[in-house]
Amino acid sequence: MTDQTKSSTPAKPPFWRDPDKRALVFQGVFLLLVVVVLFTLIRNTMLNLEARGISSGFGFLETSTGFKIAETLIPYDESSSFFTAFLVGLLNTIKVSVIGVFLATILGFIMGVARLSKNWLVARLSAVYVDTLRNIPLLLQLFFWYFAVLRPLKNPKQADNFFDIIFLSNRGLYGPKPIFEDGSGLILFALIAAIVGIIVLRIWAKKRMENTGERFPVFYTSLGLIIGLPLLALIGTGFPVSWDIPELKGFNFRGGMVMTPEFSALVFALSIYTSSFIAEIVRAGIMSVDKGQTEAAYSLGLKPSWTTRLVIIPQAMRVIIPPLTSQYLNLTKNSSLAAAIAYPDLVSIFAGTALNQTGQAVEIMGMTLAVYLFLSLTISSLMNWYNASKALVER
Amino acid sequence: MTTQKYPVGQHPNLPPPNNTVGVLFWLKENMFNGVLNSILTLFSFYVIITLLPPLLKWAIIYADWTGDSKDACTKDGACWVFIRVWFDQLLYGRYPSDSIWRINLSYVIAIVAAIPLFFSAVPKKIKLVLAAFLLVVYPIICFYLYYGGGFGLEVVETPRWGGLFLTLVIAVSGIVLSLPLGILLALGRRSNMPVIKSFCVVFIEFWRGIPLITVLFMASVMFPLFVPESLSPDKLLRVLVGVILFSSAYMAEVVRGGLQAIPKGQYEAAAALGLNYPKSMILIILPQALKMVIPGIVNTFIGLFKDTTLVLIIGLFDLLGMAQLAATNPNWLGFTVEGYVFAAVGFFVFCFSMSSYSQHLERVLNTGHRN
Amino acid sequence: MTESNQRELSDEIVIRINQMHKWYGEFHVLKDINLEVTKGERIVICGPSGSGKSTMIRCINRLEEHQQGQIIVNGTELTNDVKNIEEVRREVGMCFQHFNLFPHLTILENLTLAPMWVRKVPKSEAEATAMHYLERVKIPDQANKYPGQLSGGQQQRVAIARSLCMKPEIMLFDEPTSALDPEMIAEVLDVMTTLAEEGMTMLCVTHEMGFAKKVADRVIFMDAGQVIEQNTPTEFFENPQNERTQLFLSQILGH
Amino acid sequence: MTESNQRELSDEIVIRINQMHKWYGEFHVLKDINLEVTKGERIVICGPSGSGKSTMIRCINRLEEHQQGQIIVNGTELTNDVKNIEEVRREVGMCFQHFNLFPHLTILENLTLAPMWVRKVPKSEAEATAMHYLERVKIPDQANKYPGQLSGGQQQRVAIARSLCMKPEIMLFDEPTSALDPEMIAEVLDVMTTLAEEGMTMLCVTHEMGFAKKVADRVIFMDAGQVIEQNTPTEFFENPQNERTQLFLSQILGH
Amino acid sequence: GATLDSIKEKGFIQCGVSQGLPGFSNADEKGNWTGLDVDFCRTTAAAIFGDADAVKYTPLSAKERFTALQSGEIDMLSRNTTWTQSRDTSMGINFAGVTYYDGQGFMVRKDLGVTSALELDGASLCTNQGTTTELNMADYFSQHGMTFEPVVFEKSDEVVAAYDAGRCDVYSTDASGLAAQRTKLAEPEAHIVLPEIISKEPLGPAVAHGDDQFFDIVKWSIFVTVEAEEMGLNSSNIKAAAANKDAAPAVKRFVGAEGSLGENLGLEADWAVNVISQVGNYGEIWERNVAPLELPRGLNNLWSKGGIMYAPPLR
Ligand SMILES: Nc1ncnc2c1ncn2[C@@H]1O[C@H](COP(=O)(O)OP(=O)(O)OP(=O)(O)O)[C@@H](O)[C@H]1O
Ligand SMILES: Nc1ncnc2c1ncn2[C@@H]1O[C@H](COP(=O)(O)OP(=O)(O)OP(=O)(O)O)[C@@H](O)[C@H]1O
Ligand SMILES: [Mg+2]
Ligand SMILES: [Mg+2]
Repeated sequence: MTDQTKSSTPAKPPFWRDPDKRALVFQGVFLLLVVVVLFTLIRNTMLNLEARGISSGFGFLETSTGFKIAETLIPYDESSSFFTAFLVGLLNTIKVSVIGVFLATILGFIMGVARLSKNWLVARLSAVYVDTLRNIPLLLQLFFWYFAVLRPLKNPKQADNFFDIIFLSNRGLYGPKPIFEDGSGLILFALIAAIVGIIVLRIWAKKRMENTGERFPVFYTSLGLIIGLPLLALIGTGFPVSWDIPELKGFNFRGGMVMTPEFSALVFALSIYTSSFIAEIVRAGIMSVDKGQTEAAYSLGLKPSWTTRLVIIPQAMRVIIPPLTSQYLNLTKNSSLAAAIAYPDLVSIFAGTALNQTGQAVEIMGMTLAVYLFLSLTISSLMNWYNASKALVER
Repeated sequence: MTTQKYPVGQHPNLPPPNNTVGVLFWLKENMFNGVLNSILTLFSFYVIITLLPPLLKWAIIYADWTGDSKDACTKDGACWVFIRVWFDQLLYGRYPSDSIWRINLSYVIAIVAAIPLFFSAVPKKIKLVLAAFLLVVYPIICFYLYYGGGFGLEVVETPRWGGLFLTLVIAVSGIVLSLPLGILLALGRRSNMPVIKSFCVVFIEFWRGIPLITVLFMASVMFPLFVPESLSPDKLLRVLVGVILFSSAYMAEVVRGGLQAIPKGQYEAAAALGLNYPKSMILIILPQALKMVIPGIVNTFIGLFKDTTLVLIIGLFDLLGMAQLAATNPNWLGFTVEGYVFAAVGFFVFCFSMSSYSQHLERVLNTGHRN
Repeated sequence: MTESNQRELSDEIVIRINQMHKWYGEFHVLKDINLEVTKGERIVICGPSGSGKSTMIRCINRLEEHQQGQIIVNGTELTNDVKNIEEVRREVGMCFQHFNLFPHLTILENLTLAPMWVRKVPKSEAEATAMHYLERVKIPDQANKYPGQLSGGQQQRVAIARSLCMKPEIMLFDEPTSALDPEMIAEVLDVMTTLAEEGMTMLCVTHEMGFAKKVADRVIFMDAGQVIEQNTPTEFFENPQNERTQLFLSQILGH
Repeated sequence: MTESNQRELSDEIVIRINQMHKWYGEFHVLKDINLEVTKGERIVICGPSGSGKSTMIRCINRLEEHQQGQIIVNGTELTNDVKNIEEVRREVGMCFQHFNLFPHLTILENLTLAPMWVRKVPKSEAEATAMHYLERVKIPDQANKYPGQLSGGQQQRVAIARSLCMKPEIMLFDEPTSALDPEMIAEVLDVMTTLAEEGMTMLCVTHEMGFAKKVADRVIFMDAGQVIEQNTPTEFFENPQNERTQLFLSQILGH
Repeated sequence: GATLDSIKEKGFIQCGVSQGLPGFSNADEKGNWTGLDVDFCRTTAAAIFGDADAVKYTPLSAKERFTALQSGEIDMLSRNTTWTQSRDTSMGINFAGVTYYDGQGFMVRKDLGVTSALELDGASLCTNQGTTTELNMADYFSQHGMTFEPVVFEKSDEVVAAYDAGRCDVYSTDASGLAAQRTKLAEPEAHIVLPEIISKEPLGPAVAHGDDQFFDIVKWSIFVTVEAEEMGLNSSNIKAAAANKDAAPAVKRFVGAEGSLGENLGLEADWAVNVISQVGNYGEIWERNVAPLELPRGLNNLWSKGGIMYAPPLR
């Protein structure tokens, strides 16, 4: 038998019939094509820029902008650099996204659960909510919230006044802003202590339950701690906090904290629109958990509330997380519609005003896209990581 | 309680006891069982009662319906005269009114050709022919009808396209053309050739990671920077290309889901029968995968349909853009809300019917595995 | 037929069902059910598909609600009262056709969850009990795996152990073997037989007639929502009274 | 044991496997396989789960790639050469455990697809052939149904007919009956027996020992990636040489 | 140059205009564009093709306009754009002249009782994104030690809507723009324009770097309209003047009967006749477009009449 064997490795066919080699050649050609196309695009852009004498490079980032921005999270004025303006826009984008995601999640979960409610009326209402909001374009909703809600609001002189500290007008919602004076460090300390305390409490309560089976009202105790401790510190140090209360001076309120109509409309529209999608995701997630799971839990004697918490939610979350991630991504990207209603987000400030003042479209759009890609990849990798850690183990 | 005894096994079916059926019982079971539920029910009633009557008053009872100028709007409610006067523009943009029949004709053709696709009694062959017509021949007819030129049709430049018509043009061509691209990308992403695979991954993740308005901005004003000067296609065309690339990335992910759901055995059976890669894809895998993801495709389409409103930011006037334009006409100031409501209803009708259809399909596809 | 399962029964009644009726909407699914189960009794329920077997035993731990008549379990009457329901469910264990293990928890966690939350047993004790029952069902080595990693037979045995961990007075089984491959059926029936021999009160819906003959004190035959016949296995199989029973037996044994 | 299947075999060798090895990653799944199959020979392959039976027959039509040694089918060596692979696949039909019919095509379309696209047979002719084979497997009346509408046994018979429509020289079967209910197993084995009696070269992985005894010319026993024993069925069942074979036979026949 | 060649090849000029500013560039229901800025697209088309209608319009937001011009998406930008040094140089564009001398102003509601911009400390200002307005406001307010809240929209229609809805106290843009946008307010009479003009805003068409010949053509098709007004030539008498063999030498040069003005630009000899006969002289353009807004001619009058509109000699 051995003498029949010419070689122990199979003979080699000509390369065009060998799938491995064919694949190599194909990929080589494809790669070449991609490189050529990319190269041509870049070369063209360079040539075009040069031919038209448009300045290029990132030098502009250091020059001062000369324009003002209404809402900033970091110090910024006309003499700040374009890079600072970029950061201002980026932070504003992150701000609306984070708040929007937070609200959309809460609202979405409520609506999703409501749609499964045994209460017929509640289920119907939430179905109407979901079906209406997800079938109307976001931009339209944005305009609606901005213009329809702005109009009926009064001007600052006739602002709706709540206890002389909160004012609602067409300039936004003004409220008092805490100013921490000397000794307020203790309050921060108390807050940290409360958080540490809660963590310790949770661990202790879990241990105790494991050891004795007794349960401890962790949630309410935590709530008490996080409010009570700083409050105690506040009283103990004799209220070293003063409030900057908004006051009507001239045209507008001065001082205090403000939620502008632009910000509110954007957050409103984004979170309501997204919540209608999240509601559907949550509903599908809960429905994906087999009825048998509930029955098994009931027949073991678990109460409905425990069943939901220990059996249904953990299983539903696995189904919910992946589509929820894409909704978070969508919300973040959709926050770029801010430009339409004057909220100074990244696209509005940087890819808008700054682009126009400098004329350096390529650099600015490049940076903007890079930021969005970075945000998207961050969110999705966080969620993927979470998801992988919770994946069901199967055979 | 009846204590009447029946012989063993002869117990008749009795109606359920009174306290477990009827309207009152239903109300109690579904709306007022327990304190919490009763509160929720009352709260819901409150919501309905505060929202509905004012809405009805505004939209119907105190609304103006007849007339042809702003002066006809005398009542407190909505002025639907505004919509009536601008109706053609909202639907067709600035398309010349004596040519609107061209657009309507294309709608009629589409509807006539598409209806048989929804009846299972129609033979598969005819369906295939119709689908091929709709996907290949029909777009050409449409382009000719819309743009004109030659054979006696007057040219209508794309800047005059607008309203719902433009919305449909962008959304439909976006979805139809992004499907093949999406399929290629999905296949590429599942390929075991590293170069192809990474290209597809990067391509898909790139387009999914950036906001559509930046894409539209680049397509509408930056595009000529990237290409040689000689290349300068129409703005609408460039926007379409942007939209197609954008939605193809989403489409790719939808199709990939379908491909993943095809059991390995199907690939193996195809291979064992001697079908090569392209043949087994076209004949075996894709038909199954695509059928499975029709709901996903419809959902992508709905998303795209709504996203077309963003073109108003770059100066194309879709349905919403037209509504805004009409509301800023000096002769018709003050009817912004009517314009928005009309646009909202328009979008809602389209999107809601499509999403109901896709949910219906989902149910059919889920349960219909055995035929 | 072996007579091994003819034995003295206590006369303490743990389940009493009294003229019980149930409707699904307009559909009269259970009709005038009367049943008394004494402590330690082993009852097998059989009957054609759709006859209401599952519905009946699900009424016993109030997974379904009955509309007329009484069900009294261990002295507690099942009404709308949540407290009663909880009490009964603590005392009654149930195994389902599709096991219904919690897929996101390990086997051990599946077994300790209810004792810790419902009976407030400390974790270490709950785990000891869990391991004990896992040994009883012969799979202690799988304790840290997830349900998805076990075979069907193993999963069903875990499900039985999970119920047992609650130390129930009564066990209900709803076709525990009908979703299993033949080799696995044997494993599960083995466990159930051991349980029966130890004196657990059991109500078991099953078509495994071998099991019925071997362990049941009483076989109940249901059809169209009614109890048609009940008897000792010997009598039931050898000498069925009702013609519907005869028909059913001829079908099921001839198969 | 019947001797009905002892008959003259041609000495034309259609499959030659020569010192063949295969790895999955680091895992050595097939070790030094040597096998010669003559035209018309019927071979049954058995062995414990995971022993590499499926992998071996899947290597024969290159659904899996081997890394060392030679496989020559009908004079064509299986290498990376696409042309050779296509040639071999045209000559070798295969039936899978889960049938793998194409659910979006009717039975008739399932049967005509490959002849039309691979062998470029005109449609009318392909349909005639298809109907012929559907009659052979006794379900011509199902031609216009979809696979989802047939029972498992019917589906498997369609799968066999689908392979036959390509007029293969050799048929491979990978546990064709193990996903079927007992009643359906008989239908499928019937068809396979007829096929065997008509002189088709067959390699069949199966645990149906009755079938093996009735039709096989040779039984091959595999364990841990190796061919442990091969012999005529009579010898194999009555007088197994290797102790692993004995153990396996005792398990499978005792079951 | 390249731009001119591609224009000639296409047969029309792609002209970037605003998305709707009455008097400057505004489209009617049918999509026909009118306005001062539009007319200067038309003068260029008349000069090159002898046909003022050989223009296609691209409506652009302020934010898009320079990118569109840089990229070649449009051939010329005639969109109430302020000529500034940095735009002229680093953005790679050339301003071809000034068609309207403007300055930034403020509009407020009458009932606010404000009479001067110096009383605007702390006010909210609505304006358009991507304009010199944003920069001027910042300068002006900090110069006078005042603060303000900018509310900056992408499209001017949205600015008007937000101002009308009461989001801002002040609407700031070029004075001409204020007059134009005021017509879009629900009650135009309820608003006043404050007297302060805080900046110089010379508005005019721009072209991209790289084609001097086209640049010259755009530039001189503006100048001929001013020169024509000064010479008393207008759309109704220009044809007669061209036919008149005994006209003054300057007129003869103007209509191309003498000299080589057209040839210098690479155009037909009668290019200026086409411009004036089809579009009109500057005065006519003004009367047609700007006068209805009730804006005074002011600086935009001829130098000989107290303004600063002044065309270099055509010789
Ligand atoms: N939730 C429900 N709503 C309405 N009808 C139901 C419901 N559950 C069961 N039924 C009906 O009640 C009848 C009895 O069902 P049940 O499941 O108790 O039968 P079974 O004897 O257990 O049958 P099987 O042997 O098939 O499990 C059947 O006709 C069934 O269709
Ligand atoms: N794609 C694969 N990658 C890695 N290992 C594999 C793969 N396919 C099979 N194996 C392993 O190779 C071994 C042989 O598998 P094979 O399917 O050939 O066994 P078998 O004899 O057919 O078993 P069975 O009777 O269960 O079908 C098994 O241990 C299996 O786990
Ligand atoms: Mg049942
Ligand atoms: Mg196998």
